[in-house]
Order: sequence, then C-alpha cells, then structure tokens
Amino acid sequence: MNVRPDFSKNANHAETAPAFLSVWDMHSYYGESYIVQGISFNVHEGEILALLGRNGAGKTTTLRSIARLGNPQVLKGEIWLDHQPLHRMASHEAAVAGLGLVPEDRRIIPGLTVEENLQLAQIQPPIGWSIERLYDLFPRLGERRKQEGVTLSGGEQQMLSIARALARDIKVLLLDEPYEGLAPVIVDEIEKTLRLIKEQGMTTILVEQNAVRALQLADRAIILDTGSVVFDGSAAEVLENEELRHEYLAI
Amino acid sequence: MLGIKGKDLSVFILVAVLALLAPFLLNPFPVDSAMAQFNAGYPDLMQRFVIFGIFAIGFNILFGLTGYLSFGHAAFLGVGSYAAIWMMKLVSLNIVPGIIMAIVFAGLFSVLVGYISLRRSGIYFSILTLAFAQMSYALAYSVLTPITGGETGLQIKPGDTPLLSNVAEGEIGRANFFGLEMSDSSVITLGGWEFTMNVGYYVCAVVMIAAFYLAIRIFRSPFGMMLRAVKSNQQRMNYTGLNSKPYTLAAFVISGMYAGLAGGLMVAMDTQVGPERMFWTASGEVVLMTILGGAGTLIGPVLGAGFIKYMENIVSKINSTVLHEWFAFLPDGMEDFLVTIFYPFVGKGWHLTLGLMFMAVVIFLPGGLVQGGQKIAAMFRGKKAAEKDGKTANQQTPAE
Amino acid sequence: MDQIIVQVLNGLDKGSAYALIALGLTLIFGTLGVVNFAHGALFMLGAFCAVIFSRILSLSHEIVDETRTDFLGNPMKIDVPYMHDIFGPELGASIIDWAVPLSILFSIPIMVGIGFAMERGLIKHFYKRPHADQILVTFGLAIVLQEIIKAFFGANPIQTPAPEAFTGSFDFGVLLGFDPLTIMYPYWRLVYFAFAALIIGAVFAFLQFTTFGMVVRAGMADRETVGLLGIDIDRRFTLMFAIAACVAGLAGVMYAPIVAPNYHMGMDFLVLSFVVVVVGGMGSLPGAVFAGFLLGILESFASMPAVVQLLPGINQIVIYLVAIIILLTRPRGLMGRKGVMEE
Amino acid sequence: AGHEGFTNAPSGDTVTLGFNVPLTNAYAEEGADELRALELAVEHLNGGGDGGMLQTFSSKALDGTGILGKKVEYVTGDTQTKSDAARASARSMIEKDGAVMITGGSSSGVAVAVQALCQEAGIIFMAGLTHSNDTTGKDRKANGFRHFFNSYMSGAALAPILVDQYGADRKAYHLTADYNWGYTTEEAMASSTEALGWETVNSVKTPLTQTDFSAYIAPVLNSGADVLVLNHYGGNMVNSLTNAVQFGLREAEANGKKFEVVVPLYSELMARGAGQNIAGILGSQNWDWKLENQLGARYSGTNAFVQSFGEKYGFPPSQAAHTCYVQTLLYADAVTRAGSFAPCAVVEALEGFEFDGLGNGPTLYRADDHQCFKDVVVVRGKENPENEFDLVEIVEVTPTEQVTYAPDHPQFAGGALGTCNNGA
Amino acid sequence: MGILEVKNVNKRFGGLQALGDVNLSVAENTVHAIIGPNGAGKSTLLNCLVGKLIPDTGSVMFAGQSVLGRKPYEINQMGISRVFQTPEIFGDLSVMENMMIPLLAKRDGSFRMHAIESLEDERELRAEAEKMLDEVNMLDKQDMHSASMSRGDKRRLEMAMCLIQRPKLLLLDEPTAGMARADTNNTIDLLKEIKEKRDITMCIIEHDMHVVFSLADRITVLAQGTPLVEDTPENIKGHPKVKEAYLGEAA
Ligand SMILES: Nc1ncnc2c1ncn2[C@@H]1O[C@H](COP(=O)(O)OP(=O)(O)OP(=O)(O)O)[C@@H](O)[C@H]1O
Ligand SMILES: Nc1ncnc2c1ncn2[C@@H]1O[C@H](COP(=O)(O)OP(=O)(O)OP(=O)(O)O)[C@@H](O)[C@H]1O
Ligand SMILES: [Mg+2]
Ligand SMILES: [Mg+2]
Repeated sequence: MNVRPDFSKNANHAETAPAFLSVWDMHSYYGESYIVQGISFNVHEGEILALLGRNGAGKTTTLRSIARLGNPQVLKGEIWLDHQPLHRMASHEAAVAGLGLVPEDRRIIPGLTVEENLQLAQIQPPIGWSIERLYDLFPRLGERRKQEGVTLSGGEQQMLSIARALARDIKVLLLDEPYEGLAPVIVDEIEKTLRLIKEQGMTTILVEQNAVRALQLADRAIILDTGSVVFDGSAAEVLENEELRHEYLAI
Repeated sequence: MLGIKGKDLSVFILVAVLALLAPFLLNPFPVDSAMAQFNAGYPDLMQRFVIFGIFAIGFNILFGLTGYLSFGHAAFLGVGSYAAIWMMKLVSLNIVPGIIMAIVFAGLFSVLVGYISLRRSGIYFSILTLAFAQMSYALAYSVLTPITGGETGLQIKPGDTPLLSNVAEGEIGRANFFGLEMSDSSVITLGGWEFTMNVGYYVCAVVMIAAFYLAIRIFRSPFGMMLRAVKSNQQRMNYTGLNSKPYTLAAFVISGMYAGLAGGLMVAMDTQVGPERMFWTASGEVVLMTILGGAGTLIGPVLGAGFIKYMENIVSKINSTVLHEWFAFLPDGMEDFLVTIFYPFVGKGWHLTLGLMFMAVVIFLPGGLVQGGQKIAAMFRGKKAAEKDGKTANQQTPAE
Repeated sequence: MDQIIVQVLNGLDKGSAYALIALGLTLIFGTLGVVNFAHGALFMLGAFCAVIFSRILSLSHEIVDETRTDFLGNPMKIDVPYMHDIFGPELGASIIDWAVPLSILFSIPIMVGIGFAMERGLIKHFYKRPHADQILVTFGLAIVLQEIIKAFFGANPIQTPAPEAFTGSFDFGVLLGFDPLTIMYPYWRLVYFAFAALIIGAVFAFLQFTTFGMVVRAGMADRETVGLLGIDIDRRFTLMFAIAACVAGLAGVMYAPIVAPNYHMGMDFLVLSFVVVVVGGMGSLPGAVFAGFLLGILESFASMPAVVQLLPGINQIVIYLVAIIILLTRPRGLMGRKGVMEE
Repeated sequence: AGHEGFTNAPSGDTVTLGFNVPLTNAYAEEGADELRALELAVEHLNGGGDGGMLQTFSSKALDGTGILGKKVEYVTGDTQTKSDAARASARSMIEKDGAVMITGGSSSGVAVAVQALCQEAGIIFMAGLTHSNDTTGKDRKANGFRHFFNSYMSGAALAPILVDQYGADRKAYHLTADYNWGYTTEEAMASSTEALGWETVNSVKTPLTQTDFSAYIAPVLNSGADVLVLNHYGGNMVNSLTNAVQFGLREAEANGKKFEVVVPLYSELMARGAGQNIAGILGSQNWDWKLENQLGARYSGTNAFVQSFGEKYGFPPSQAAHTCYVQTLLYADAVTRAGSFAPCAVVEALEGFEFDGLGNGPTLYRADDHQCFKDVVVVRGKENPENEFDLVEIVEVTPTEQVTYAPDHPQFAGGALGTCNNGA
Repeated sequence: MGILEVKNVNKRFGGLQALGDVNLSVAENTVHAIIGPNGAGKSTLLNCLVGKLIPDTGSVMFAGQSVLGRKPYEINQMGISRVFQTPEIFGDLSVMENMMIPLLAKRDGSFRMHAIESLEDERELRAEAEKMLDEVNMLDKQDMHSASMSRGDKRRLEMAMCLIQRPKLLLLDEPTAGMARADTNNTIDLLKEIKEKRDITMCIIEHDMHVVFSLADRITVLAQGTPLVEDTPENIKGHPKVKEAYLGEAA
C-alpha cells in the first residue's frame, strides 16, 4: 500500500535525505476558482520550511489543502506524511496521522473556555504536551483558563491557537501567520519556542508576512506566486537574492 | 425602461407576459382530453397563483433580503382579509376601498408585531412572530367570534347593505371593481380548447405585476442593498453609522403590507374569510413557497407559490377513476398495476407527493426551482457555452 | 387549594411530555443546529412503535363461529391471537395487556435505527445549509413519514391502553390529608412523569459526565477546527441524532396510552415543542426541560374554570403570551447560550 | 330540454357532480367513507349494482338511467377541513369541471363556507356531515340543503332519555369545543336538559387544538357536578373522553349518584378511536346501520344500503356515508321530478318534500330552512363490542315531533334563505 | 484640549480589571498610537470609544460631546470610524456595494428609505467609491464577492470603507496585521497621504513597530489596563520600561 512516489525528479533541490512530508502536483479549487495550480515540494524531518508570498498567493490555501479541510477541494495531487497518504484522508484522520494546523484566523471555539479549548485537543489520542506545560509556556493562558476563549485579546487567542496545536502529539506543525497580532516580546518568545520544538525534532511549515523574520528562523524557503512555486531553496539563498526578494516579497 | 434594466427587465417582462396570458398558457390541453385534468387555467386557481405570488413576493422582501425568518406572516394576510370583508359588508362592494383598508390594517398590525419581534434576531425572532400569529389565530377562532365570525368566518350575507352600494332586498352583494363584477368571465372556445377570461383574475394579475415591479425596484434600490447588508453583517452596519432597526422594521412592514394586499385580494375574489387562514401552517406555507422557489431571487417566490397551489388543487383532485381513464388504453393488468402505483401519490395522497417534492427540490436544487430553471437554461445553451466555461476555468485565477 | 394541587400535578405531567419532546428537539436543534421539523414525526413514530408492537403481540388467526353471523348475515369470523395459542389465554392476554411498557424495548433499537438512517441519509448533508433549507427538507420528510403511517394505520386515533394494572387513579388527597376523591390522579400519568424524569436524568448524566456534550457543542460551533483536532465529529453527530430520535420516540411510546396515537399527533406538538425549546433558550438542555415544565404548569392553570371565566380565551393563548413575555425580558430565553441560532 | 340559463347547465349526455370531502387532515377517515358512499350512489343512479336505496325510496322517479337520462359522472376534491381549501376545491369543481351540485364535507365551518359559495355561484349544495345549528340557522341559504340533524335536535332527543336514565335531579358540567359548533351544541344541550330539571353547574371552553384535556377534566369531579357533557367532536371527543375515563370519572360517584358522561354527537369512526372508553356513554346519531334490524320496517332502506355498501367494501357504512348517499339520491330525485337541473327548479322540488324509505323513516325537507326533520337515534357505547363496527347499541329513537322546532326558534335566529340563485 | 478626551475610564470583566483609570488626550489632526502587550486593554479601550462597550466609570468626550450612552451608529455619525482587529465587512456583498454603504450612511444619515430609486443612478457615489478603491489598489476587484477575498484584501477593503466616510477620527485596530510587506508600505503611504490631505485624527493600535514609528506623532503605552507612558516615538523607543515590557529585541 505504502508505495511512495518517486519525487527525485520533481524535487529541485539537492538534498538527499528522504522527505518526511511530500506534496506532489497538488491542484486546489475554491468552488470554480482554481487557486493552487500544481505545486510540489518536500519537507524533511526536523526542518523548518518558510512558505512565503504576497497576499492572495495561495499560502493559506496550500496549508488548508495539506490539512485536508473540505474547502478548498484538492482535485489532483498526492500528499504523503511519513509513509501515510494524507490525500486519501479526511481532516480528522490527517490530524490523527500527525498533522497540526494553526489556522490564520485562530479559530478559537466559541462557547468554550480556554481550558476546554485545550481539553478538546486532547480527546483524540495521540496526546502531546500536558495542559500544565502549555500554561508554563504561555502563563497568560493559565491566568485566563476559565475565561471564554473568544473573549481573549487578539494576541492571547493566537497563543491559545498555538498551544492547542501543541497539545496534540503531532509530527508536522503548520503555522499560518503565527506572529500576527502579537507583541514583539511575545514574538521573540514564540520564536524561541519554535526553535525549542525544532530541537526536539518537530517539522514545521511556517507562513509569515514578515519574511526576514521567518527566513532567519527557517532552514528552507518556498515562495509562492499565483498558486505556483516560484522558488524552492535554502532560506539563506532568499536572504541573499535581492532580486527574488524584491520581486516576490517586496523587501 | 421603467427604471429597471438588463436581466431584471427581461424577468419583469416575462412575468408580465406569463401573467397576462395565463388563461391560455395554463390550459394547454383540450377540454375533453384525458390530460385536461392538468389544466390549471380556471379563474379560482389562477387567482390563487397570483395572490399567493404576491404574498410570497412580499415575504421574500423580508426573508430573502434581511434573512429574518418570520413564521407569522399569515396573521397579516388574515388581518387584511378581515379588514377587507368588513369594508365590503359595511362600506362598499367595490373592492378598492376593501383592498386599501386591508393594506392599511395589515401595515398597522405589522408595525406592532414587527416593533416588538425585531428586538430579537434569529430563531428568537421567528418564535416571537409565530407566537403573535398563533395568538391572532386562536383569538379569531374563539373569543373574537363577534368580530371574526369564529370558525365559520365571515361572508357577505343577504342582509348586508353597504353604505355606498345598493343591493336589492334579500340579494347577496357581489364584489365589483367600479361595476365590473369579479366573477364575470367570458369563455373563448377554440377548437377543443376553452379559455376563461375572468375579470377577477385580470384585476389580480395587474396588481401582481405592479407588486412585482415594486419588488424589483426595492431589490435594486439603495434600501434593498441596506437590507442585504443587514443580513450580511449587522455589526459592520452599526459601525458604519446606520441604524439597522428601522431598516428591518421597514422591510417587515412592507412585507406585512404585501400580505395584507394578498389578503384583501383574496376577499375581493372570494368573499369569505375564515381564521384558519392565520394558522401556523399557513405561515409555514409561504415560507415553503419562498424557499422552494428560491429565497432572495426575484421570480422564485412566484414559482414556489404556483407550485404548491398547483399540487394542492390539481393533484388532490385526481382519483382512481381518473387514473383508470388515463391508463385505459393499456391492457387491463398493466392498467391496474399502474393505477396501483400512482394511486398513493394522488388524490388523498397528495400530501405525500408534496412532501417528496419538497425533499427532492432541496436535495437536488439547493437554490430552489429557480436554480432548476437555470440548469435547464444552461442545458439549452448547449455545448458552446460548456466549452467556453471549460476554457475560462483555467484562467479563473483571482490571485494578483 | 386541592384544585391548585391537581393543576400542579397536571402541569407537571403535561410539562414532562413537553420537556421530553423539547429535550430531544434541543439535542438536534440547540446542539446540532438543525431546525428539525421532523421531530414531531419522530415522536409520532415512537407512539406508533407502541401501536405496532401491540398489533404484533395481538397478531391473530381467524376461526369461524358458525353459531353467530356478521352484519351481512355470513358466519362470524373471530380473531384469536397467537399469543393465546402460545402462552395460553391468560398469560397471553396479560402479555398483550403489557404491550406498551414492553414496546419500550422494541422501540429503542427502532428509533435509534431511524435516527441513524435519517442523519446519515439526509440530515448529514444539511448541517452547512441555511436553516431555511433544513426546514424545507425536514418538513418534507415529516409529511412523508406521516403519510406513510396514515397509509397503514388510517387517519383515526388508535387506542393503545396502558396495562390493566395502571388504569384507574391514585388518590393523592388522602395522602395529603384531604377528603378522599378530591385529588385523583391517573396511575399512568404518574408513571409518565417518573419515566420522563428518568430519561431526562440519563441524558443529562451522559452529557454532563462525559466529554461528549462538549465535543458536540464545539463541533456545532466550528466543525472544521474540531476536525483539525483529530476528532471525527460526523460520528458523534450521528450518535447525538440517534439519541435525540430515541428520546423523542420514547416520549411517544409512553404517551400512547394518554392520548390515542394518530398520524398527525407529531404536527400537533411540533410548534409547541419549538416554542418550548426557544423559550428555554437555544442550546440549553436545562432550559428546555425547565421551560417544558413551566409552560405545562402555566397551561394547566390557565385552563382552570375560574381563570377561563375571568379571562376568556386565556387558555388558548397562554403559552404564546408567556413565550412573548419571556423572550422580551430575557433576550436568549430562560437559559440560552449566546450566539446559538441568533444570526 | 331547457338545460340552459343556469350555471354549468349540462350540455352533453353526462352530468357532473362534485364530491368535496376531507381527504387529508383529521377527518380523512370520514371523508373516505363519504366518498365510498358517494361512489356507490353514482353507481346506483347509473343503474349499476343492486340499486341500493333506489328500491326502497318512496319516490319512484329514479330509474337507474342516470339523471334525466344523463349519465352521472363525478369529480372529487379535498376540503382539508379548512374553509379556504374547501372553497377552492369547490370553485375548481364549478369553474373547471362544470359540476352542477356539490356535496360532502364533515364540519360545519366547511359546510357554511361551501354553501355560501354555491349560493353565489348558482349551484345546489347538499350538505354532508354538519351538525351546527348555523348551517340551517343563521347561515342558511336557499341553494343549500341539510339532511343531517343538528345540535338542537341532539339536545331535544337526548334530554328526555337522559332524564329517564339518570334522573331529573342532575348537575351537569359542560366541556365545550371553543368554536361555533361547540357553542350551538352546548346551548342546545343546556337548554333542553335544564327544561327538564337539570342544573348546569359550569361550562368551560376548550381550545380546538387541545390534545390533552387533563387540565379540564381534573376539576370536574370536585365541582359539584354529577354529569359531564362533552361537547366535542372528532379527535377532541376521543381525547377528552379517554382522559375522562383515565381520571376515573366512569367509576366515580358524586352527590350520591353514579357519575355519568354524555357525548351529544356520536360518530362511529371516532367511537372506534375511543375504543373501550365509550362503553356505556350516551349520545345521539343521525342514523345507525342496525336501525332496521332492531326497530323494524319504519327504517326501511337501511338494510338495502348496508347490504350494497357492505358487499362492496366489506364493512358497514357510517352515518356520514349514509348522509352523503341520501343527499345524492335526493338531489337526483328532485331534478328528475322537476324535470330540470336548474337550481331554482331543484329547490322548488326539494322544499317541503316528504319522503320515506331512505333509512330514517318518514322525513320532511322543510321549506322554511331547508332542514330535514326525522327521528333521532339515541345510542350508547356497547360494553362488549364484538368487532370494531359494532361499538354502539341503539337505546331509543326520539320521534320527529319531539325534535321539531319553529323555523324562527331563537337558536336558529338571524338567518334568511334569500332567493334561490340560478347563476349564469 | 484634544479632540478626543478620555478621562478616568475603568472597565472590569468579572474579576479582571481590563482598563484602570485610563486618561488619554488626542490632539486634533495627529496620529496617536496605542501600543502595549497582548491583553493590555487596547482593543477594550477602542470598544469603549465606539459604543461597543460601556465603561464602568469615566468619561469619553469627542469634539466636546460625550459619546457615552450613544449607540454605535450615532457615534459613527459624529465622525468616528473604526477598523476592526478581525476584518468586519459585508461578506455577502460585492466590493463596490461594500463601498457604497458607508457613502450612503454619510450622505443620508442613519436611516433613509430609498426604496424606489435605483442603485445604478447613484453615479456620484460610485465615482467616489471607485476613486477610493483605486487609492487602495482594489479597483480591479470591485465586482468581487467580498467574502472570497484573501484576508489582506479584506483588511484593505475595510480600511477603504472607513476612509471613504471622511471621518474626523479614525480608529485602526492593527490595520496591517497579516498584510504583505508591500501592502503594509502602501498602507503607510496611504495613511500618511490622507493625514496630510485631510483634517483627520487617527488612533492606531499596532504591533508592527515599523508602522507605528513611521506614522505616529505620539504614542501611549498601555500595560495591564493602565497607561505606562505617553511620549513621542523617539522617546518611547529608548524608554527602558517599554523595552522590557513590550518591545523586546525589536527596539
Ligand atoms: N473561500 C474562498 N472562496 C473563493 N476564493 C477564495 C477563498 N478563500 C481564498 N480565496 C482566494 O484564493 C486566493 C488565495 O488565497 P489565500 O488565502 O490562500 O492567500 P494567502 O496567500 O494566504 O494570502 P494572505 O497573505 O492574504 O493570507 C485569493 O485570491 C483568494 O481570493
Ligand atoms: N468580554 C470579555 N470578557 C472577559 N474578559 C475580556 C473580555 N474582553 C476582553 N477581555 C480581557 O481583557 C483583556 C484586554 O483585552 P483587549 O482585547 O483589550 O487586549 P488588547 O490590548 O487589544 O490585546 P491584543 O494586542 O492581544 O489584541 C484581555 O486579557 C482579555 O482577555
Ligand atoms: Mg493567508
Ligand atoms: Mg486587540
């Protein structure tokens, strides 16, 4: 069953390590609108990949496609995570398989308290960080544990959303603009956390508008434009390549 | 033309032409043919089509635009009817004052109900309107019998001598429009076909065309846009400096007045009112008509109204004798077999067919009958369009 | 005083029927967010489970009695239930007599099955559709279910009596120190009250002491995100729906001896049960139960002769009047949660 | 000849009748039974079957060749027991199908509404099951006729028998359906029983939509009353009676007497719905299928009808079926005697018409209000019914004279027949 | 005396003191930034200004009039517009219609029934809307269904909707969060231009210091519901307390 497609032809980077997460020729649609237009890339275990591009380039769509959310529809393509065919799974199966998404609009569940939001993440095994450990990471959440999640401040909600992903034992963390709305100190804090969990072997895809910041953290970078990959290489390469930065990232 | 253009204008012209030619279009089968059962071109049903069409058009202004789902609109129809019949009993047999009072009273009543109910939204609003309508029904049925005639309702009686009309002693007054009696018809016979041109129907049709025209104007007006904005995001509306309350109340009252107009016309066509006109199922019916046709579309509610009234009046009249007649040409065994198959769905089983149709429409045509029409239209437009669509699909990349 | 006690009893009993129906409805409507106009039909199906089961128990074969004639002068045919053949006339008769309580066991799998089929086959596709579409499709379904029952059982009510042992009334008055025969209350209604309390308690316990309720509520608010957390929300929705159908059905089974089942009994209850749920507050189970009892008691009091004579017609409108007052003074009903079905 | 100058004058060799009965909603069973009888009537009029009551009918004008030589055809429609729907259905029969007469229906609201419509349109309306005084009282119409008895007659027929059975010193408690029929029935029952010495302790109106009457039944036992009169029909009757039995009223005693329950208007179909609960309860009926067997040839026609109905459908007919059948025959007969379908001619033929042999004994169609006058059957629920069609036993028959009233009796005041209308 | 005067405003949520004795004075035609850690009460303060929340105590005066006790739409009619932290637009309507609504509100007041006039005939308003859309680079999207735009676009639309009303006071809650660098820069330019061209006062909440320092004339730092300091951008940058509590390495 677990026949893995041979990606070597498609992977336009030189690394030889076997890919942990592979996306191959993925096409996604919102209804009639054709958004992700056949993208392929690999992520290796323990790597942080920065996914960059302008507004509307299709970054969020890509992450949502990988997470197997019903909208957009992936009409063609394969997604493999650690020998498991994600493209054949529903989103909850993909989550059990080890995928964790921090969505761009945070998606705190209305009607549930902070703690319940976290408990919810631990109903279906495998379970990751304990709730207490998450409170240590974000003390603010601990203080607010009995408050309804949606009444948190914007930044607090962002923390909760990240904490909720970590509450599950995941193999790949997909972060859609995690720094948005966070105070600079907290951004520093989260960056440290990301480094920390990277050290523990977590694989991460990071979508971020603040490209410089993302690139400083990431090992590799992919740049999307109108739903296609226009660059796939090391993060350092992007930082050095002025032309690229200018054309696609406007920095 | 007339301040509407493009697609709206064609829809309007289509509706107007359909309404005016209905006596012909709805009677496609010769009188003596077995299919004559399906003819709907007789005055009563045609009147019902357009009257319920008006009711549904008005309901759609509230529901389709603002998303507020009222479950008590039949109360306004009932109030309009009672107002109209009293006008006819007391003031004039001419339908105009009756209809005007129907609109006025329904409007006033909807101001009251709307003002209170609109303090809540969503399902809470629906239940408030339902509660008002059910109270109106219950009171009209029993305690208010002196005013409403109770269960048996109100009719024009031999003793009724309206102020402005002269009715001969012992005769029963008839509704008229400046002397033209509503029940007057002339029958045109063409070969095996018979077409009934009825005064009452044409009065209704003209009113409906006017009501439809007004609805189009409202839909395309800044006011209509505001109503859609209410449905979309009330929060943003408030922070943009708009008070959403009067907008919704205005929509509520307008649709209540449409209901009153429908109620008044009903009395004008058939001078009788009963309280079950206000029962919750009657309110539910207009909801179903609107959704069935396609909520928020211009023509949908009219289609939905026609569909339900057709089922009610035509399918319920098919009995086993009629079925046997239809299939008489088949060998006996076949005939009985087919009759057995169809029998549960017609006549006393017409509710079953209606229920199945409701389900089928929502399941297969999420946008209501209008969507069905669009699908058929698309099919007719044929391959050429399909090719074009296929090409554009790849280019449809909104990303910049 | 005794009259007041009687009406409280009546109210509690009426209330327990309302509360049970509203409980089932609020599981679907307040928790799953589906405006289920077929809920009354589920209640009706429950009642007909009792009818069907007692029909099954009294399945008979005919014997011809030559000594008597029927109305057309032919020899009379007499039905003998198989139960009598199997268990002997006495035990057979008492098994048939106990048909209604026995049919609880019969109805649970049936109602769960119906709920399951309904959710998987139909409702599932309507969670994300507008409420209006849900109304249309479930109303259509309700009509279809009704008509099917009507085709088999006719439009007339069908008496489905409680067991012999529960007929007759209990004299409460004596218990409370009144004269005998002042406060009489039928046994079966007391049974109904106890049964309702049991079911309500069981549903509460299930939702309170497990995470099930929280997960379903979360799934209602945001299916997508719950899916992202690895939870298969569809399965839980199905289960929830089946439970709700079962609660509605059981309410119907036990109601059969109180009011003879007929095919439109569900529609008769439908509007009222929506009113109860909404007055209780969307998404709140205690609210629905509480509102059920409250409206039941108020309705009973409003039907007292003295009250009706004072305010003619009050018995007709009391529920709606109270609903209006409550909804105007409490924006989300008695205990509603914010944001549920408020858009 | 002469078939013109009025609405829907039959032109070909057929004539169309409209059968407007409840096919859906609560009275669907009654509607279905009416329809069976109506179809049977058509069969008999057209010379089919065994001829049913044509053989026993005192008027011999009908000969099984249709009406005035025209074959009888019919259309059916659904009143839904709503006056709007009933009128819509009737109008479609008139406007689309060309019906010259409409019959059927099983509630007074519908009867009054359709009767008024027929009056306006110039069609004959032969009322089906309608029991409210209003149909031939304040809402009477020249073009409408009622064969069924009414509230007043129920009261007048029942009261003496109630006094006879339960004594003159009784205190009655009325539960009354809160609509017109309920009002007239309560009034009739109260005034007839009071005239014979009963006292009315209380009367409470109950909503039509009520299904559980416990809150109304519970106070009865302590109200000082010893009789409960249920002015309910159909589903209301089934439920209130069931509740009364549940609350032990049948076993109770009050004022030192056995507590009794009375249901003024019985219906066989609803009795079936009430099952065991009707045992021993008194009420009145327009007709019963056992009349001729038990009370002899005065009620001839009964057996002939039961025979042909039973042969065709396998069970005995209800009074609703009987009424509709008779109404159809009476109409056909009147047309034949008048020699014209013209409504005014029919009205003339029916007004003051006396006949016999249609199951009710000698009967008069009174000219003043178009109400039939005939014996009223008082029945009681059987203790041990043999089958579901044999739920009531005949107690007594109250003769016509006792139930006859003056046309301007206060309970019927306020109406006027007006003039007959031939329509177009 | 500033155009906006906030005096001793307190707001509690249950046990939490979200705002404690906030005093703020915003001078006319200046850009006043409010920064501070997540959950400091910035959005809460804004909510008190627009009538979404009512302060427990204190007063809020705008142009000499109290805003307290007024409905949100009345406050808007006084000349205050607000951009939300998560975009609030009319998702069911097209972009053009989204622009027309604030214009109508500006022209006709809080309620006016133009039920018979055609929307098409409002040519002047349309032209004005087009001009504004052009300014925010969204002219090509004017017929788009606004719910199906990417989030950055929604933000820009919301801002355009507020700007087109020509408010006297514009409140911006993280206007550039999630916006691509290029668009952030465009937004800064746009706001600068508007500030120069029109009589407008702005209150801006931002975590992006680049935006804050390029726009603000004065900055208030809020921490735990109370103003920590208020000063010019230059002074804030160097302020040790601010650095520690908020800015972290970013400064
Ligand atoms: N629900 C939707 N329906 C239709 N089109 C959509 C939908 N969501 C997004 N799009 C379109 O898909 C394209 C890509 O959007 P996406 O959200 O993936 O961009 P993004 O790269 O994440 O941008 P941003 O940086 O603004 O978040 C955009 O053009 C957008 O208009
Ligand atoms: N409705 C509420 N109920 C309870 N607490 C609330 C409510 N609204 C806000 N809070 C709390 O008040 C505090 C201030 O929230 P606010 O949204 O004003 O913060 P903020 O300064 O805007 O933060 P951010 O920069 O993260 O958006 C937070 O701790 C939040 O959790
Ligand atoms: Mg994005
Ligand atoms: Mg904030």
